[in-house]
Amino acid sequence: MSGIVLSTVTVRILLFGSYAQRLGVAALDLSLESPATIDDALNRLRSLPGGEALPERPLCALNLSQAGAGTPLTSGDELALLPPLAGG
Amino acid sequence: MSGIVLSTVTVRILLFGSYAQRLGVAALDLSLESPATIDDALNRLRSLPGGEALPERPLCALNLSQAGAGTPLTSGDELALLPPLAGG
Amino acid sequence: MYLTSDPLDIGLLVARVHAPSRGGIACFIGAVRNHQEDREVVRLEYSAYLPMAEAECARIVAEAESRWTCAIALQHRIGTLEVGDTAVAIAAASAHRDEAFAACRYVIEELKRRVPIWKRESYTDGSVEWVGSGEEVAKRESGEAGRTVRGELTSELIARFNGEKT
Amino acid sequence: MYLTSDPLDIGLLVARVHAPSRGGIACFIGAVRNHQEDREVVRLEYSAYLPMAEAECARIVAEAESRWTCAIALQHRIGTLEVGDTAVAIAAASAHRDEAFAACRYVIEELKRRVPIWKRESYTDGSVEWVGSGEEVAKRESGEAGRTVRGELTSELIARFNGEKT
Repeated sequence: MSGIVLSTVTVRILLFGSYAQRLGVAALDLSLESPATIDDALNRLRSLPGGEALPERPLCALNLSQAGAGTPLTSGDELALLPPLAGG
Repeated sequence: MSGIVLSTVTVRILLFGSYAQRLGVAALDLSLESPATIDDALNRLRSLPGGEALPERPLCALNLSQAGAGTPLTSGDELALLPPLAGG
Repeated sequence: MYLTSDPLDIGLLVARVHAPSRGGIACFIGAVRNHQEDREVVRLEYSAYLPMAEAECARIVAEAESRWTCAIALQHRIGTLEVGDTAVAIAAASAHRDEAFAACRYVIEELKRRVPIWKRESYTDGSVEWVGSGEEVAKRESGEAGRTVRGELTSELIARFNGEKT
Repeated sequence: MYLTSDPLDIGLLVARVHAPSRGGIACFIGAVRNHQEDREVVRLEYSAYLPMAEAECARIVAEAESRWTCAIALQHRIGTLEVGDTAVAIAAASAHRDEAFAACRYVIEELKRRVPIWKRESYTDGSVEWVGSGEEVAKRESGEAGRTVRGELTSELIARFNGEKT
């Protein structure tokens, strides 16, 4: 009743290729204290088992478009971590 | 017995594309006074009906390889006059 | 759909871009090679972030079509491929060959640079590597293929992830 | 045989050069366009100095294969072609795409420059022109297609010329 209500943003994280293999998961939901940026999500992922191997600045896509580490997150966002591309 | 015997070279002439159409023939045998060059053959062809339209220096192939106007001719040679190429 | 798990056929792509006004068609086919640097490849698996890959392919195709006044057909295969299989096929048709070659080259270079597709190669020595990761992620000798991923990295799953969003 | 009167199939050429060690295949298809500058083309006829054209194609292919370490398949069609028909098809396969593109481009440029092939275009206005000759050689309105050539310029005839030599 008298406590402070912290609002949170919940985002969907997608992992691919070697990142998915290292963390052992291809998708997860992450709740972060608001306001939150891509960097905040990355720091949380690094604390998970296997997450320490994520690079300093992985390529990220927010809702299907590439986005920088400082980009703010909104609940319902889809944040994908993209290992080095190898199509073709 | 006492006259001078002029030797001749007889070459096969092949005409293609617009040249064949202008001269109205695709192949003919030409006898030239020996020694003869490609230029001599070209001059004779220019005296034929339609031959006046041949260019100054048409592309020529002697026995399947490109050859210059001064190249000497031998009996049995195949001399082809090649209009501007248009393959591809 | 630019990404497909069906075998690719360059003839079909050519037929799609061919038109009476287009005299030059340049194509590129990327096939699975039996070697990667000095290692012998036995097979590989392509996976993709499907909705983003589709959107990025569409952007690349639109860029090339507008820059060189041409028509582009592009397909990239996902799933397991054997040596010799076609991984990517591109056909670019224009009135003249300069434009067709330039557009075709642009599409394959941009695809490699921008489209979220990953390749896991299996080698004859039993090792497996995510190409471009700079590290070998699993050796068959040391048990199974590394950490097990909860949720297979299949196109179905990724599509489902995307479908789950409301 | 590099020259043929049969329809061309790029898929067959690709199959001929494809091999497990070759990951990049660049192709070029030249098709009959419905326009040449501002005139509408209805059909065209390719003729060739066959034995020389075969020899020159073989030289070009050998040059490209040795310079870029690749395998080349090349076919050029002769005879009557309609708009949309494939006139020339090239497939160049190499370990990597840079070499494949360079070799493919080299073959089409050298073919145009060196191989004795001629093209007679027929236009919708009834006129006919030997491409590259710089002049219109016949109008349908002014009777038949100009002077009649004694001896058709067919591949059979040219082959016979060559066979006649002893």
